[in-house]
Amino acid sequence: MAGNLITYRECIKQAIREALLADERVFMMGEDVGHYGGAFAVSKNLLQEFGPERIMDTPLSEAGFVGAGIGAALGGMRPIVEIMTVNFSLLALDQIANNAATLLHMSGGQFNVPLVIRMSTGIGRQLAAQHSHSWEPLFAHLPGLRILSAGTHEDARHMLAPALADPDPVIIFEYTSLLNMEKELPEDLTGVDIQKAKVRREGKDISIFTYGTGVYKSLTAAEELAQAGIEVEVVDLRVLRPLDEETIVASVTKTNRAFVVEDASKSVSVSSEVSARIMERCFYELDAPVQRLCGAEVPIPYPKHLEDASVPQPAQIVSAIKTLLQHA
Amino acid sequence: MAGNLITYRECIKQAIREALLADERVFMMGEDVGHYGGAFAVSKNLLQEFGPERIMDTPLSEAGFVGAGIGAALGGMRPIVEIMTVNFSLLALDQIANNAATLLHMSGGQFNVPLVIRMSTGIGRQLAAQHSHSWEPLFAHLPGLRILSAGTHEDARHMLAPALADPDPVIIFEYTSLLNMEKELPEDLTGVDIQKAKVRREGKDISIFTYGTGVYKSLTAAEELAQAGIEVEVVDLRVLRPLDEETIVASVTKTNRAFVVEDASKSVSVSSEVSARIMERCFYELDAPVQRLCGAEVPIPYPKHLEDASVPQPAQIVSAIKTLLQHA
Amino acid sequence: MNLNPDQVKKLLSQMLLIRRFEEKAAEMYTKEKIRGFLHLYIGEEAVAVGVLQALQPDDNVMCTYREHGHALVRGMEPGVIMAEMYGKLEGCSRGRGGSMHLFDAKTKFYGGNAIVAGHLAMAVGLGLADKKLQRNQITCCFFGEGAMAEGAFHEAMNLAALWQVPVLFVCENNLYAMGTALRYTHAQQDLEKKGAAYGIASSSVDGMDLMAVMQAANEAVDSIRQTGQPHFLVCNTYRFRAHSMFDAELYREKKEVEEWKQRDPITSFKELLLQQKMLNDEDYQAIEKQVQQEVEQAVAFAESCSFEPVEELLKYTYSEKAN
Amino acid sequence: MNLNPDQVKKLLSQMLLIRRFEEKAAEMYTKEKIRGFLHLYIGEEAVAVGVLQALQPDDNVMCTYREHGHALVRGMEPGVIMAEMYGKLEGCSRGRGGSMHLFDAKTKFYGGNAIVAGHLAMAVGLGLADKKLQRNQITCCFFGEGAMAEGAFHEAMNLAALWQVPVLFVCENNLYAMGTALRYTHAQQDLEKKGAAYGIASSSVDGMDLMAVMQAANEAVDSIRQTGQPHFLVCNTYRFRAHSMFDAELYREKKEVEEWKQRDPITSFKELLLQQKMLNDEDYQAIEKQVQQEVEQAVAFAESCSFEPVEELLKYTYSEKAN
Ligand SMILES: Cc1ncc(C[n+]2csc(CCOP(=O)(O)OP(=O)(O)O)c2C)c(N)n1
Ligand SMILES: Cc1ncc(C[n+]2csc(CCOP(=O)(O)OP(=O)(O)O)c2C)c(N)n1
Ligand SMILES: [Mg+2]
Ligand SMILES: [Mg+2]
Repeated sequence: MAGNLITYRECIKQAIREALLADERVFMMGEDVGHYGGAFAVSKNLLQEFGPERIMDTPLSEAGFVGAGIGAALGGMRPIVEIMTVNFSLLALDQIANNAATLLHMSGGQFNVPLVIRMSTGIGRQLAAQHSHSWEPLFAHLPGLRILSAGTHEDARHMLAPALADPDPVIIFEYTSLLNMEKELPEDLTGVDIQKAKVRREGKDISIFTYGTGVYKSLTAAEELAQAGIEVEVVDLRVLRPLDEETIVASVTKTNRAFVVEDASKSVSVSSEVSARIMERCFYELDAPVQRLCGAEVPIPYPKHLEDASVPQPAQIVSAIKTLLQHA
Repeated sequence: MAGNLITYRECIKQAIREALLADERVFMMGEDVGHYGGAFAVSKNLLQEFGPERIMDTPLSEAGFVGAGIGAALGGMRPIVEIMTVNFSLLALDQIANNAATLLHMSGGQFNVPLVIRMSTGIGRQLAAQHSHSWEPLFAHLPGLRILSAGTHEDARHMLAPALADPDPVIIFEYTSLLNMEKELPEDLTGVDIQKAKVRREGKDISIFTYGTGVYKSLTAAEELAQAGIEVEVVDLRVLRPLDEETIVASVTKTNRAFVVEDASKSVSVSSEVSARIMERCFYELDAPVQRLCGAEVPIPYPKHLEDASVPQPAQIVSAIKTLLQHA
Repeated sequence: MNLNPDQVKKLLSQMLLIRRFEEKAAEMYTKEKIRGFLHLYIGEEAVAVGVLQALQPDDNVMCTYREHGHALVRGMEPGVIMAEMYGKLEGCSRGRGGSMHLFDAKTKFYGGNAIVAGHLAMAVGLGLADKKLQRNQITCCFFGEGAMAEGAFHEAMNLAALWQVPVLFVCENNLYAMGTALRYTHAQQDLEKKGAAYGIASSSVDGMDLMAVMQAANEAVDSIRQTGQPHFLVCNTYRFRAHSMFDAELYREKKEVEEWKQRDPITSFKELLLQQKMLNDEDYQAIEKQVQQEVEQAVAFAESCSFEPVEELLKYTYSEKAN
Repeated sequence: MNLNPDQVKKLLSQMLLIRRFEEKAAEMYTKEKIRGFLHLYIGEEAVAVGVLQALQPDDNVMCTYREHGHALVRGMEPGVIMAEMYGKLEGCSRGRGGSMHLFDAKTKFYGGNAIVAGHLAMAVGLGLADKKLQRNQITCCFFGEGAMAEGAFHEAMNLAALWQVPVLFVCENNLYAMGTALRYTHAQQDLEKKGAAYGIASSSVDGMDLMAVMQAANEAVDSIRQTGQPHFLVCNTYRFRAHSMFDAELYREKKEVEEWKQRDPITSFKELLLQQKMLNDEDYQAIEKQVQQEVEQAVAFAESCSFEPVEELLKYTYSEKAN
């Protein structure tokens, strides 16, 4: 069994290799993806294997190379653009929001942008305020984009292919704190549905909606809660835009209780949207109000104890859910 | 009475003039604020009155002059930076999110950033996809910022002074579609509380939470609903971050029903946050689920009929609220 | 350059078509048939005509929001452009873009881009795709001198040079960015010199002189095709009209505008042709008439078109074949 | 430059303090006392020391994440810096910033900025404030050659030149941006030439040669103080260590590093002083000892400090005196 163990990093790398092998139009570009081997060693040796035309080191020019990725996609290529981390993504947000997200609609359907942007995100490596953002909510607000979050090894391994097959711009968030984590990959799995959320654990007492690093944290919490006889359903939202409302509604309809877990800071976040949708669609199904456990509303500080205090921890999920269930 | 009529444009201008007269450290900069007279004629003649040191035309360099504004604030000035419209604000978002919003916390309280950024925003002038954004929700997600929305003449006139008095970065959204609208200003009003939402109309049957162009639209709808015997409370959220939760809770506790109106597109918006907070704080007070009427999730198209169909209209508010009240 | 009478007439009529088409657009704006922003190119016609004649049909073109002229020269139907400005379904962008967002896959016209300098990096990407796919095409990207202050300009130029992509960057230096004069936009006002910072071959030309623009553009395009390297061409020109329909023109003297009008690119070219006997008055009248007719037909077409049904608002937010 | 023995010893000991302090930091990193990113300046010491000696206490300083050296030279306490890297409350930023975010109001040290090129425009703003308030101060802003590819560099340089603000832009060209060599970052690798694109006076200097850096910095600072105009100074240097503690250094040859180490700025300066008899071996040993002690004391201090109580997490998200 241990033979099947694979790191999250290796999952991403295999997905990229596979994509490069499958389609000549695919190339990857970004800062330090080549000679350095990727800031997180995700693309180590790919330059050697595929050459500098397919693995392109870019200068520090996030707006420039994301814009160039959009142009290359318009020109018939299938670029995978890596933004080293989400922390630098705002520099390219104009390109993403005003060009990638609008071109198809604004041109009356003439010009589509088959671009994939990958970026690592998240909190947890003591990188302090400017390097600890979880900005998925900003991207999830923008029409015209498909926003994916790879909260599991499975998705890290299998989201890229459908993202590249999508004729529209897709952004994949990857989680730095998971890179070294090893898991087993189901062998028969060959693709994932990038339109659908995924129930990662079935349960009947309460639904946790989450994504990103929240997935494994929630599964850990669910294990512990199971010992206390509480059967938690864990739903990995996975597609942050357009949100898969039906899966949310189905789960709440079953469990009648919902809890949302997210690393991003609370206000105007994905969790707000999930709560609002449950309000709209499942109000009369609810046995208790939906509660959220989110990141603190603060620039994330460097010291470990403060960083830990800034994001949801499994123990907090456990105790919050216990409290919530006492409501009933 | 007509003597007291004043346009929204004139309100903003008077506020800026007053600020320039009151404090020598105040200066304004932005694209075309000087020689051109402001893209929307808001700062017409101010260059002539205050000279080029206090009314500075900048090149097209949003990141650059917003960053310079942050630096000037650090250096003891009180800059008013105008970003011509929200549509260009993403170019400066890194400066706002990574510098303005973090410096105080990250420096352990040493360096505060007394900067005010103003930008016009909104939909409704047939400017098409790249010029019709309502990106208040993006900004409202970011800790460290105070986000204000001037949905009334009163606030357009009186928000700037407290914003400049605030030692932290404040962003004021102004609404292009209101510029020519004339209203009477209450004469005794000299300041507004930029920590509090504002009840614009009292009512007992349902609360509308809104901001920006939603305020007058909701008031119009409320008038019409009053004729049908429905007493609507209209709450202008006004401070989009940090949200004034207490005013929201108080209103819902009174009316037991809530409706949220927002021009921005629906997913991951201010309205999601309002709905989620009501869920958390007022679930047991609610007679019906909170509903939202928001912007369509689409790049806004140019033609009038499609643009109108993209944002909430008073008639839709009226009919949605009538439907909602039948729930009870 | 040796041009035959047919060629020069075509060039003249292209410039004249831009002029008359835009005059009509302005009129239709005041009649509220056209709304939103409308940026006129009047005065700058020699740039679009002079540069675009150097291209092949396969080449890519990217423009700013001031792009009616380029679209016309590129061969898009005047009626379809006018319909777009009317917001009609039969417009080149389904009416969704309006004046600022003309798109046309057939002529490889990639907008109509309304974020200043926002399209420059996309042009680099188009060039990169052409290079990777070994297509013998170039990408021609127009922008104003104001755009050159944006970081986007800097990044795009550097990437283009590093990656050696076949892109022609054309700066339409009309001396103003809205109301901000060149001297408030750039400390280094000799714009051509900025090319050196990127190691990009650069040239500049009198943008009011069609023949000069043609020659400069031909040379630039030749060199791009031969070397595969980008080129930066500055065309010094002037807009005779306001920045957009909202502009009170407080920032420049009437006199300055009048002086530049003495150098009207259409009049100059016409005079040159008359002088060189490549054209006579009758020819000119015929061209005027022909152009007027095209413009009238464009309006008639736009009037006859329909609006997109409101039910289709969301269509193409995502591709229909999206998985 | 005429330097007396005290001056040269101070300079030498500043460089040595950076070196030993960082060696200790690296050690403490492997012991997991320091976490997050840690970017060492070792090899580049002559730049911080040479440039900062040209400044006055009133001047502003802004740096990148590779700023321990600058903070030390600027006069911040080694213990307070070490405590910051330990994440302790007594650190210069309350422990909240760590290695990348050293801040100190007393010495006008405005970070420690971790978004590459993100601080350049702020430097322009500080300069603008100084100019408006007629303070006779300059702002000194350090950044890497990689940063110069960012649009932020372009915008800041142009604004600085247009507004004529007293800012010294110092490019620490260490030939690599993480693993990306200069040739992949800039098409124009003669970085000094980029100043011309903005009309900014520029100079470049061997950044391994302390005396040369001092001279270049003094000249630049003099000219800024006299003219009020910005200056762009390129210091050509090299980092001996990895980019950060996560870097496997796959992108450069060991040999290249060894060659640059032959030009170690500390060794060179020491040799020069020995040669010129401004220093003897005993002096040097005394300096080494003194520096070692300071570093040990810094560690001892950091160890003795406390962590900020978790209850204070949100403190200073907004000002306490906020209305
Ligand atoms: C990023 C951005 N900032 C501001 C604007 C508003 N704006 C539209 S056109 C313009 C002036 C552009 O000048 P220039 O690049 O010289 O082109 P011109 O209009 O003169 O052809 C401005 C400031 C914009 N559209 N995009
Ligand atoms: C905007 C941005 N993009 C990417 C990064 C990641 N990053 C950190 S340092 C660095 C290299 C910077 O190189 P240079 O400017 O030459 O400075 P050096 O580290 O060599 O001193 C990169 C890519 C970042 N911090 N900020
Ligand atoms: Mg211009
Ligand atoms: Mg470097």
